[in-house]
Amino acid sequence: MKRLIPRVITSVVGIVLIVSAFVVRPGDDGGAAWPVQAFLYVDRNFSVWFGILAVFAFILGGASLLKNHVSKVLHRRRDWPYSVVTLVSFVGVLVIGLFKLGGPPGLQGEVTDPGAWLLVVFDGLYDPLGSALYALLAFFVASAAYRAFRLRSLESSILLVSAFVVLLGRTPLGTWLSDFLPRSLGFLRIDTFSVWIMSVPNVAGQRAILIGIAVGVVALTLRILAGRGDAEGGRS
Amino acid sequence: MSGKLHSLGQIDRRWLYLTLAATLSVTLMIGPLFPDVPSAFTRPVFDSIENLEPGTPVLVSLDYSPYSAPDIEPTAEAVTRHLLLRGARPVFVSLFFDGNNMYQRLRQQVIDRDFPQLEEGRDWAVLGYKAGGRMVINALNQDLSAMYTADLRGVPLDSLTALGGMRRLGDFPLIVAFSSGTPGLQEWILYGGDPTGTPVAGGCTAIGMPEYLAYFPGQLVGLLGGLKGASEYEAALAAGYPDRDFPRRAGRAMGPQTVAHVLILAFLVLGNLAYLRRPRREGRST
Amino acid sequence: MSTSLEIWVSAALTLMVMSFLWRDNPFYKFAEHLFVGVSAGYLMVMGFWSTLWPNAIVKLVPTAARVTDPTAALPDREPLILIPLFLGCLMLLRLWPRLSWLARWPTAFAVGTTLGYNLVRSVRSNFLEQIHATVAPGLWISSASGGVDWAATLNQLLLVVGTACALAYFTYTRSGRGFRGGVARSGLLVLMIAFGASFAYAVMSRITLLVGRLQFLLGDWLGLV
Amino acid sequence: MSNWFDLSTWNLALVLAAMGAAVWWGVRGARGGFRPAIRRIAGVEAMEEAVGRATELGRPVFYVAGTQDLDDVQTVASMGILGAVGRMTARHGCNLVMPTDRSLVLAAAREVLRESYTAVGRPDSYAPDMVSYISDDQFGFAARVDGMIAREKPAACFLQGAFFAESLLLAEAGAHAGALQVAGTATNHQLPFLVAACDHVLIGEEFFAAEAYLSGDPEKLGSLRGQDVVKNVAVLLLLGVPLVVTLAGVAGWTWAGNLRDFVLRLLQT
Repeated sequence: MKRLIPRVITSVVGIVLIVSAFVVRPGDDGGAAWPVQAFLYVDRNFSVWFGILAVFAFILGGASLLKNHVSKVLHRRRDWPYSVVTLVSFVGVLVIGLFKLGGPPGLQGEVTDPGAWLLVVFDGLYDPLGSALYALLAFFVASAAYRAFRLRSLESSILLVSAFVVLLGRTPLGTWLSDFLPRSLGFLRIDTFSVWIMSVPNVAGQRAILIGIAVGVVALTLRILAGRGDAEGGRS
Repeated sequence: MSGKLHSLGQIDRRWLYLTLAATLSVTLMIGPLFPDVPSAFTRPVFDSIENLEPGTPVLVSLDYSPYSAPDIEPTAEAVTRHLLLRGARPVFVSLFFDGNNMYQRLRQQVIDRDFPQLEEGRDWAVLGYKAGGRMVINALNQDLSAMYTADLRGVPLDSLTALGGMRRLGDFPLIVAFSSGTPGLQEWILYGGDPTGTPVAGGCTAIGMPEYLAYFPGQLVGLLGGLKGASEYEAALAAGYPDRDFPRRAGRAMGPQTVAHVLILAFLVLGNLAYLRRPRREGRST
Repeated sequence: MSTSLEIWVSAALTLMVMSFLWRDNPFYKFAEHLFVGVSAGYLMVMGFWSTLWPNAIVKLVPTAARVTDPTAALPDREPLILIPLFLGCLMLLRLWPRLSWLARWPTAFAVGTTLGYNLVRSVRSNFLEQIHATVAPGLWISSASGGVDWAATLNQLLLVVGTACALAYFTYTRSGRGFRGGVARSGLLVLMIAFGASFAYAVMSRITLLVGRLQFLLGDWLGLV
Repeated sequence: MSNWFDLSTWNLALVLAAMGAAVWWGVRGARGGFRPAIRRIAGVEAMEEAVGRATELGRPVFYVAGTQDLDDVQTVASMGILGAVGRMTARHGCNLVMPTDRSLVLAAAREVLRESYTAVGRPDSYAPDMVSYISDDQFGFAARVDGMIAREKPAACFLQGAFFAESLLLAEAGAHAGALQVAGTATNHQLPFLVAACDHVLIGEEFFAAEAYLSGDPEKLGSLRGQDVVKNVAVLLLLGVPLVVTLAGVAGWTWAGNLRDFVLRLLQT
């Protein structure tokens, strides 16, 4: 039973939604047969329900965070003082946001209205921390470009040459370097060449990847709807 | 020579970090502005907005967080300016939980600054963020009111003149999505544009550009990729509306951007020279 | 130089994160743990007020609408909204190992909806439309003057053959030698050119984000730009 | 019918049914005992070679199963590949080091390796501390693994699973230590960096195919065979339809025009 019920839920929900994609969509006057109405109702409301479940997933994420870090602090595991930082900031932001501190009186208005404390949290903590973490990546790319990206095989060489041309084509240096070319050889200009890479071989490669993934999606979906794969992604 | 080059390959990465930071800082302080012209991917977005009738509601989705903002916010600002200049009525939604905050910033930078005479609810509307990603789009396909009962201020949808009688996604003549990842432009194409036939135009961070180009021009009207796309759009806007003096946020950032590209290219070349000239006997086994 | 406390705090946090470039250190760890807490809290708050409150709680208890807006008109009650709320509560049971098997129900629902919606849409947009966009122009592109546009025709031919070869690379159940092997191998090279383009654009993205941060440090904070 | 279904979507329904039938045919064949031949996948062959080389040099093999939790399909697939790598290191008697960033992955990986070592008759060589938990933090994990790689100078690094920005840090460390690196991921945006920094990469779908191949699960292999049929048809369409379109347009043959209209309608949704 523990395994059967979730599998039935997945299959029924999935199959109903697949069918509903093919059902007629009548205009505003309604007037469709009741089974059609039922499919449309499901199609519309499962989307809404999914959004509600998504919020519960956020809550679950917050609760597991709480559980993990509280246990780290209680058992004095390695780096436990940092867990205190996480806990305090998590609970603090939660209180500020759920009680809509600052801004319009009481619980009225929007939580991001001017004056709300959550805006200060957003601009003063969340934005700089997240932005700085992402900005680190530029440094990592620079160092990997120097120390790890090598012409080690035909494939990696082609990749690096293509990257080189596209990057160069986006700088005035690329234009300047190919200025000596006569008009008739204009297609060899680095900036033109880089646009060509983007719109021909790049599109060919990306389309092949999309088509391949779409086929994979069909196989995976059928396996799971047929109850063969585990809905949780784990092994049975 | 090969020995020297090889020892260059052993350089501590912190020197590379320092070189990058120093080069960018110096260029930022000099602050050059590069001229730009719209590419074949940018032009169709500009034209499709230029051709909108005044008063047309356009669905605008802000699907980015503050961390990717430098790469996508300038695009959102330039396109929103253009929409408002044309008298179109943007209806803002978001699939990112940071979306409402990103809207507040956009409002400060664009509406409050350049269009103080416009009025919320009449000239633009803000429906805001909803959780659920692609499912939000699917619900909007059938009925806006399935997801949204009111705008961010609590005004019911029926009272928003900016919506102009739009009931569902398919009623809009254009969807514009600014996207920094998932959920984003791809979801708007798969769940919004393709099933309803509504044209989708988009802006994305540079990292998404190569992949999204697969959808151009059939499923995607046009695509503004990263800072460069924004800079091109700013240039097109400046050329089309020479009497308005809009900030060139992306254009100003293109200088340091360009210098950094050249630096990375130099790193690639030097690193590989060191690799190719490494003493043979060491091989890979060191 | 800025006189705003908020900007000073932001700048200090930025520098703490950047200190990771020197090495992993307590300042960086502090900043990272702070970020984990703040972003988790922020996510929950936004989810609660944007979606859970108006789309679930108000639909179940219409008078709740008056809490955020005393003048709001009361919507109709929708009792079926109890289903996702119930499933949501089951999801939270994951926190108690003995009851966590019940949390499989909401997961099963979420997987079913994701797969069900996604199957049709991805076959339409990523399979059919992609093939259609590639083949529909044919191999003979006319120029505006009515003759053959040789450059466009060549590009179209390369696009068609390139897509086919790259897709052939993603087939596995054959020997992979001979002609088919050669096709797959040339497909790999097309993919490598595409990855090169992705690489270049990823570099651009990342540099832009760093420029954004430096603009903040040098401009908003130090006032040098 | 037309009151119930949107008949203009017939082509979508038809294609979907045909794709489903192909996959079902492949899986059914596999259940009937048919084992499809799989083409050689360079990345998979390189793994055995890399483990052999590590044994010769007396240096360890590093395995990172991505940085996502066990609810990610890629992490699950990575456990399958880990099983195969574990059998290789057990046979060669070489040292395996596996840092993880999730406690669930830690537990699963230990279980997988214990099975692998037992399967090749070397249960005594298995030690739970081959697998260690480092940290849940993205960059914190990468920094500490970088340190381990710099110290222990592995001869081979396998980066198999879902990676995000930390892939660069890990791949750079391995390349700098001179390790032979085999990466595998379906996280498309990290692929370019991994290809540039590693010796072999299992690209997207290929990563799952490698897992199916290494695990030997007949249903997965059968499904792979069914998918290949669909992809082959797609390749034929990609090459054939432009010819028909061109013939219809240039030569003006009626049959070609009709065929073109039919096929394009089939593809147009």
